[in-house]
Amino acid sequence: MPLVALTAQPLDLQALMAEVGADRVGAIAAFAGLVRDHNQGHRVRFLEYEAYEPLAIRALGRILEEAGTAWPGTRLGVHHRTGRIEIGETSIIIVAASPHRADAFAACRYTIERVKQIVPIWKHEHFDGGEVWLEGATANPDDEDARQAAHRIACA
Amino acid sequence: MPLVALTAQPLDLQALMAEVGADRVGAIAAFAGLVRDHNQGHRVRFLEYEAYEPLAIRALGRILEEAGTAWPGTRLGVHHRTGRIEIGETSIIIVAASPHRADAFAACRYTIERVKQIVPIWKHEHFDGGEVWLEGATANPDDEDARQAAHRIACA
Amino acid sequence: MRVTVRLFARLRDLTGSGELVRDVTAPATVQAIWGALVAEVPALAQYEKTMSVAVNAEYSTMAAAVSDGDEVAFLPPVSGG
Amino acid sequence: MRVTVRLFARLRDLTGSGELVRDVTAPATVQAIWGALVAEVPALAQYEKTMSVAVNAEYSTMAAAVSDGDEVAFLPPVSGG
Repeated sequence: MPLVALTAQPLDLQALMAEVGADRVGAIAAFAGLVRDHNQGHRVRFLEYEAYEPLAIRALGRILEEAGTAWPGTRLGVHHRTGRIEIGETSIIIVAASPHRADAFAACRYTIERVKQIVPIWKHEHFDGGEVWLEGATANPDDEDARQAAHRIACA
Repeated sequence: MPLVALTAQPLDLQALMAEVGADRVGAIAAFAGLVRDHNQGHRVRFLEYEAYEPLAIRALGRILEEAGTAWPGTRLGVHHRTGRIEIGETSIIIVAASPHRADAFAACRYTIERVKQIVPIWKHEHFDGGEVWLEGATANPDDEDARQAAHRIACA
Repeated sequence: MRVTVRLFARLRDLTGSGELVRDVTAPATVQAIWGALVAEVPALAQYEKTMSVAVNAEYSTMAAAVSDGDEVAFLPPVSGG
Repeated sequence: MRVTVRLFARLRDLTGSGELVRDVTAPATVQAIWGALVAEVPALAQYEKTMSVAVNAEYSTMAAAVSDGDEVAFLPPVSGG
């Protein structure tokens, strides 16, 4: 199982934890994002995620390198769903394993913040009565202010 | 499946996540503690966890109430192993589910910090050539400084 | 009156038992029960500053009164997680 | 020379296609390709300040030179996670 993946299949947190934590590291922090049935006052029917796949894989790999530099000895995995996702399903899973729980938590949190900053994936929300493309951050992996903001959130 | 448990059986993170996240809340943060094969320079053979069970269950329940007050709308579960645990096995799992990922991470982190402060569970380490009872914090649930320290670590 | 004394982890190892039954003169406090125990097992004394106590599986204090039938527990510093 | 233009999310919807092939005069920059695209689909112009660009699936800049056969992508603000 690769540490970084985009997939149209359901995500398997247990399997990713086994992969990342295979060397018995002490602490594992994990994150899962679930599709909610409501957003900004309307009732969501389902989501579709679109990705620029080769660049998204590179951006995810870059984030794992950044986290590995910031928290040495920490091992990470991140899988993101693509395509249609139903309410209650999981859109992203992140696993961080480290000898130290502080590092595991920080690296896990850093990864989700950075995913939202620089990974070319877009959420298409289909709600009762319409649909909308959600637009968050202008992706710029070299924006050092954004990277530092993610780092502050992760380990302040 | 109860949200709070002590058990001599292997812990099941997937099942606890399903239980805690059943109402499809947006973000799930999870923590797992794994038994390491070394500690303080010696080679660990296995661990045994002893608990004062009725008080440990109450203390875990208290922690979940504290976290629920600090991060309203967040739902938590925590299971701790007892008895003999082999290297690589999981001694504790914590799951926090919330509409907001910041709350999920904070509540999850708070819970592990508080477990280490006030839950009457003891780790008996069996290593090559001997054994030792590990002793961490003097348990005092009413020590407000300790509680605030856990809160600062969780959401700073 | 009669109380049950529970001891955990290294306190249990030092005492050689995790559960003792002791007759004490009423009125008695947790402190009095601890004092009698240390008289039996002097090595326990090292834990007086760092341990916690519980009465009937609720955290309590050394000054708390103990009643007939109570379970009094002495808890070394915890190390769960 | 010939380049492939990739468009995602709402840029794709506005354009009606996620992949276009365009002949451009060399030398050309990402900016020149974008300018020609906006001339075709004026509604795209609103994204000029917020989008990111990539050349051959690497993040790049509007000033970057483009070569024959390159894949140039225009990316609205991302919303993964």
